[in-house]
Amino acid sequence: MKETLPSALFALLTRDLTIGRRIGGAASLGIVFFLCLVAITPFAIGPDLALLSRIGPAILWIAALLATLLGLDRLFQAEAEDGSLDLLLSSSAPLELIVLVKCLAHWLLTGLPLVVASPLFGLMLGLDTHALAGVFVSLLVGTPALTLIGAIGAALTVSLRRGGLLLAILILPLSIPVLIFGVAAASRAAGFAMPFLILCGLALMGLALAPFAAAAALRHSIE
Amino acid sequence: MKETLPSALFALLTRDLTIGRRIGGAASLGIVFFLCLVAITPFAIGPDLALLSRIGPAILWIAALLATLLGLDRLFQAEAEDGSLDLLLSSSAPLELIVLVKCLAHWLLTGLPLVVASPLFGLMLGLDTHALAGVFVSLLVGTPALTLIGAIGAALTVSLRRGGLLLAILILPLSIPVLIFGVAAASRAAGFAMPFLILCGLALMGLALAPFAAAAALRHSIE
Amino acid sequence: MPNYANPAEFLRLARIAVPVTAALTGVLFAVGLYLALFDSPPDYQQGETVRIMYLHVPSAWMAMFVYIVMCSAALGTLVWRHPLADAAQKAAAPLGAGFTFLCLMTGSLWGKPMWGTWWVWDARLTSVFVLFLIYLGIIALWQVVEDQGKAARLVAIFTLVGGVNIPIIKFSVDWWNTLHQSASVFRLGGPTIAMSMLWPLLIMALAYTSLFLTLHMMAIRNEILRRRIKRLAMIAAAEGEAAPVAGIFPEPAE
Amino acid sequence: MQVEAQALSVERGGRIVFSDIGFRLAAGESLVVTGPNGAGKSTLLRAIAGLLPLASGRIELSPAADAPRGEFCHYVGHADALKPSLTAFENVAFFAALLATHGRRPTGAQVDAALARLGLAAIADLPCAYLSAGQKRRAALSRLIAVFRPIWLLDEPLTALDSASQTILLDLMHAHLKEGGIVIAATHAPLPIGARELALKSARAA
Amino acid sequence: MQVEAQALSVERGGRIVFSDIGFRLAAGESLVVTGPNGAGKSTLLRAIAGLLPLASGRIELSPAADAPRGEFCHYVGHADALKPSLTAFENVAFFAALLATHGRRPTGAQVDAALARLGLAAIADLPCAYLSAGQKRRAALSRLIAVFRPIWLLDEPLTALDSASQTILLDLMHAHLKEGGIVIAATHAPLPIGARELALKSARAA
Ligand code: HEM
Ligand SMILES: Nc1ncnc2c1ncn2[C@@H]1O[C@H](COP(=O)(O)OP(=O)(O)OP(=O)(O)O)[C@@H](O)[C@H]1O
Ligand SMILES: Nc1ncnc2c1ncn2[C@@H]1O[C@H](COP(=O)(O)OP(=O)(O)OP(=O)(O)O)[C@@H](O)[C@H]1O
Ligand SMILES: [Mg+2]
Ligand SMILES: [Mg+2]
Repeated sequence: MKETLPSALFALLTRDLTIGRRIGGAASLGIVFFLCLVAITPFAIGPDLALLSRIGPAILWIAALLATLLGLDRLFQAEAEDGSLDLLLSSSAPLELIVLVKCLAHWLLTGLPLVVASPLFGLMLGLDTHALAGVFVSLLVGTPALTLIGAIGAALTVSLRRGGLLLAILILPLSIPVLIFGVAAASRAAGFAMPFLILCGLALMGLALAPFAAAAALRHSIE
Repeated sequence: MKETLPSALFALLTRDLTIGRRIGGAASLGIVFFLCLVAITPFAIGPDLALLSRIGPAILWIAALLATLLGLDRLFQAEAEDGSLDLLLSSSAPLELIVLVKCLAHWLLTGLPLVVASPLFGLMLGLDTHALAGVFVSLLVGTPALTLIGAIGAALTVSLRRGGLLLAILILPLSIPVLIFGVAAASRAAGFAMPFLILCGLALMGLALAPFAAAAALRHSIE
Repeated sequence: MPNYANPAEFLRLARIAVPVTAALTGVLFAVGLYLALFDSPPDYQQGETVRIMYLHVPSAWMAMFVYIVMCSAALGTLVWRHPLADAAQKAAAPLGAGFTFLCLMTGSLWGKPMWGTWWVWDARLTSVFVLFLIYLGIIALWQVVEDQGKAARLVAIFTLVGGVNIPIIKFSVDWWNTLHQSASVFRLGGPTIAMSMLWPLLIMALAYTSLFLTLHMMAIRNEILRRRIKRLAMIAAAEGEAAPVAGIFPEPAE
Repeated sequence: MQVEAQALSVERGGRIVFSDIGFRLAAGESLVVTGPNGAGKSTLLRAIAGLLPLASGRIELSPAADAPRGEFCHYVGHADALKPSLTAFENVAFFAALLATHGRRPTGAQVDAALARLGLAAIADLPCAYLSAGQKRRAALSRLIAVFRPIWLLDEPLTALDSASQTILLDLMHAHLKEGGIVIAATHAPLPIGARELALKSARAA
Repeated sequence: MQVEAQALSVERGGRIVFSDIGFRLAAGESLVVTGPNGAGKSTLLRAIAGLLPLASGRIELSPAADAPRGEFCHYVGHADALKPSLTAFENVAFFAALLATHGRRPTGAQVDAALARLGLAAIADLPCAYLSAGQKRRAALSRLIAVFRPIWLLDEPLTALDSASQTILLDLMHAHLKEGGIVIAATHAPLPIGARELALKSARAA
C-alpha cells in the first residue's frame, strides 16, 4: 500500500507549485511585495539611515512574517471550497504528510524567494555584511517555522468563510517567539549563536508539532 | 426609477455589515490583529522606549495599512465566485455607488475600529498626548483613503483566483503617498497642518477617483 | 507617440521606419557620447563624475516620458478602443521599466561620490522607485490575466490611476526640500545649465528617445505578429485541421 | 415586452463560441436552448443578460427602454449567489431590495411569500450554509417571484430540484408566461413549457 | 467487496438528519438513494465515504480492511474539485496519483484514456476555468475510471451532463457493477442501473 505514497506526495507538491506559478508567479510577486514593504517603512519612519540600519533586521523580519501570512489563509480554504479537501482526506497518504507537503510548497513559493532576496533588501536598508548574513541565515531557518505555524491557523479557520483576520490573530501570538529570536540572531544584539540555536529549536518544534495540529484541525472541521 | 436607489444601497450596506459581524466579528478581529502587530514590533526592535515612541506613529500607520489590506482581496472576489456580482451588475443602482457602499462597509468593519482603538495602542508605545491626537485624526482621514485605493486593486484582481499578493503590489505603490503624509501629520515632524491638508486632499481624490476606476475594472473583468 | 493607424498600416510603416530610427539612434549615441565623455568640460564642483549626468538625466526623462506614452495608449484602449493601443501599451511597459532601472542605477552610482551613499529615502528617489514598482505591477498584471483584451483594459485603468505619480516625481524637489538637484533644464525662466553641458545633454536625450522609438516599434511589431499567429492557429483549430498548438487556446470539443 | 436578437456572436477566451444566432420572442413566449455540453447555452444566456460583451449582433427590447438590459432580466445561473452566513430570508430580501426597479421595493411579507411558494417557509431562518443543494437552488429561484422582472433567463433550472419543486417551478413559469413574461431557459432535461427550441450545435461542428 | 450499514444516524448542525438507516450491498449490487430536497441523500453518501462522523450505527466492509474507509470509495459530490488554473489533464492526473492505492499508480496514458472515455480528449489541455458546467462535471467523473476503487458514491451524477454523456456514464456504471464493483447514487432523475432503492423521508416528516 505504501509504494504509492512518495508519488502521491510528489504529485501534490508539483500541483501546488504549478498552481502557484500559473497564478501570476507567486515567487516573483512575493519579492515585489517584500520590496514594497521595505520601501514603505523608511518612508513612514523618515530618511534616517543610521536608525534604518539599526532596525533593518526587524523590518526585514516583519516583512517576511506578513508576506508569509498574506497568502496563507487560503492554503486549505481554497481546497475546502472546491471539494478537493474531501479527496485529500480520502487519499491513503497520511493527512499529516499532506499538510507538510502543502507547507513545503507554500514555503518554496513565498518563503524561499524572500530569503534569497533578503540580502539585496538589506543593502537598501544600509545593513553591513555581518547583519546581512545574520538576516539571511535567520530567515532561512525562521520562515519555514512561520509557514508551519501559519498552517495551524489556516487549518483551524478552514471552515470559516473569511478566516484571514482570525488566522492572523491565532498565529501572531504563536509567531512572536520566532520573531524575537530571529531578530535577535539577525541583529546579534545578544550574540549570534544563542538566539540562533533557540530559533532552530523553535523551527524543529514547529516541524514536529504543526503537521499533527493542522491535520487534527482539518479532520474536525470537515463536514 | 430612482426611488429604490437609497433602499438598494442601504440593503447592501446592512448585508455587508451583517456578514462581517457573523463571520467572527471582523471588527474585534481587526483590533486584535492590530494589537498583535503593535506587540510584535517592540520585540523585533528591542525594548528602547525612546526609539519606540519616536517611530510609534509609523508603526501604527503601517499596522493600519496592513490590517486594511488583509481582508480586502476578497471584497469583490467573494462576490464574483458565488455569482452575486452578476446580480450586483444587474441592479439599477450605479456600480460606482455600489463600490462606494461596499468600501464604506469594509471601512466600518475594519478601519473604524482601528481608528477608535489607536489612542490605546499609542499609549502602549509610549506616545504623548499630542502624538496620540495626531495619530487618531490622521488615521481617521487616512484609513478611508487606504480602503478606497485598495478597492481599485480588489476590482482589478477580481477574476484572478488568488489575487492577494498581486493586489498588494498594485496597491502599495499607490498608498505610499497616503502613508507618508499620514505619518508626517501624526508625528508633526513638519508641523501638523500642511501634511494633514495634503492627506485630506489625497482622501478626497481617492473618494472621487476610486469608485470610477474600480467600477470600470469590474465591468471589464466580468465574463 | 508614433502614428499607429491600423495593424497592417503599422507593419508597413515600421518596415521603413525601424531601420531609419535605428541608424539615427546609432549616430546620435556616437555623437552624444563623444561630446559627453571627451568634449564637454568637467564640472567645477563635481569633477569628472558629472559625466554620469549624460546617462542619468535622459534616462530619468525617458522613465517619465514612457509612462506618459503608456497613459495615452491607455486612453486609446479605453476610449477609442484602438486596435493598436493595446499592443503599444504592452510593448512600452518593459522599456519603461528598463529606463527607470537605468535611472536608479546611474543615480546610485552618482550618489556614492556625491552624497557618500548609494541610496537615501528622499522624495524624488522614492517617487522614482515607486514608478519602478508601478511598472513592475503593470508587467505582472499583463502576465497574470490570460485574456489579452481584458488584460489591456485592466492595465489601462491601473496605468491611468498610477499616473498621479508622474507629477509627484517631477515636482517633488520643489515641494520638498531634498538632497536631489532641482530642475535646471525644463523649468520656468529657461535653463540654468551651462551651454557646454546643455548641448551634449540634449543630444543624448534625443538619442535615448530615438532608441525608445526603435525598440517600441519593434516590440509592437512582434506583438502584432504574435497575435496574428495565435489567430491563425485558432482558425485552423476551429476548422479541425491542425492539432492544438502548444500555449495557444486549443480547440474545445463538443 | 418583446425581445429580438439578431446575428449574435460571442467570443470567449479568444474563440468564437457561437455565431449568427437570432430569435424573436413576443410577450408570453418562451425559448428553450438546448445542445451538448460546451455548445454555448450558458454563454448565450449571460450575453442576453448583458453579462458578456457581444462580438457582433444586437439584442433589442421593445418597447425600447433606456435602462441597461440587465434591469429587465432575472438571471439564475449555475452559481446560487447565496451568502452562507446569511439566512435564506436575509439573502432573498437583500436581492429583492437590490434588484427592485420603479420604486416597487418588495416588503418582507412579499419575500416571505416568495420563499413559501418554493416550499422554504420552514427553513427561511436557517443560514444558507446549512441548506442542501436543492434547498439552495430553491432559495436562488425564489428571487424570480420576490421581484418582478419581465424576462427570466434560467440556466438548467431543474438541476438539484426534487419532483415536487420541479412542478412548482414549472407552474411559476407558466404563470409568468401567462402574464406576458418571457422565459429563456437552457436545459438538458425536457422542459414542458410549450416553448420554441433553439438547438445550439457543438462548437466543433459549427 | 461487500458493504453493510446498520442503524446509521447522522447529526448535522445539531439536528438528526436521518436515523436507523441500514442496507447491505454485495459485489455487483447498486443502491439508489432518493428523497425530497433536504432528506439527507448527500449526508448519507458523505457519511459512507467517511467524510462525516456517524452519530450512531456502523458501516462495515468485508473482507475486513485495516485501511480507513475513504480508501475504498470514490466520492463525487456536488463540488467538482477542479483547480481552474490547471488543465483537465493535470487535474485528473493529480487525483489519480493522489488516490492510487496498492502501488497501482496510473500512468499518463491511463489518465488520457479516462478523459477520452468521457469525451474530453480534445480539451484535455484546456485550463478548467474555460470549461462549461457539463465539461467540468465530466472531468470530475473521469476520476472514477482513472483510478480503480471498488465503491462509487455518486451525488446526482447526471447533473449538467448532455444526453450523450449520460449514456456514457450509465455504461461506465454498468461495467463497474459487472466487474463486481458497488455503486451508491443519490438522484432525483431516474437512474436505470437496475438498483435497489432507498427512499429517505424528508427530515421534517420523520
Ligand atoms: C537613484 C538615485 C537618483 C534618482 C532616482 C534620480 C532621479 C532623477 C530624475 C527623475 C530626474 C529628472 C528630473 C526632472 O526632469 O525634473 C533627475 C534629474 C537629475 N538628477 Fe537625479 N536621481 C538620482 C540621483 C542623482 C544624483 C546622485 C545626482 C547628482 C548629485 C543627480 C543629479 C541630477 C541632475 C543634475 C538632474 C538634472 C536636473 C535638471 O536639470 O532638470 N541625481 N534625477
Ligand atoms: N470563462 C470562460 N472563458 C473562456 N471560455 C469559456 C469560459 N466559459 C466557457 N467557455 C467555453 O465556451 C464554450 C461554451 O460554454 P458554455 O458554458 O456556454 O456551454 P454550455 O452550453 O452552457 O455547456 P453545459 O451544458 O456544459 O453547461 C465552451 O466550449 C467553453 O469551453
Ligand atoms: N453543512 C451543514 N451543516 C448543517 N446542516 C446541514 C449541512 N448541510 C446540510 N444540512 C442539513 O442536512 C439535511 C440534509 O441535507 P442533504 O444535503 O443531505 O440533503 P439532500 O438529500 O442531499 O438534498 P438535495 O436533494 O437538495 O441535495 C438538510 O435538512 C440540511 O438542512
Ligand atoms: Mg452551461
Ligand atoms: Mg444533495
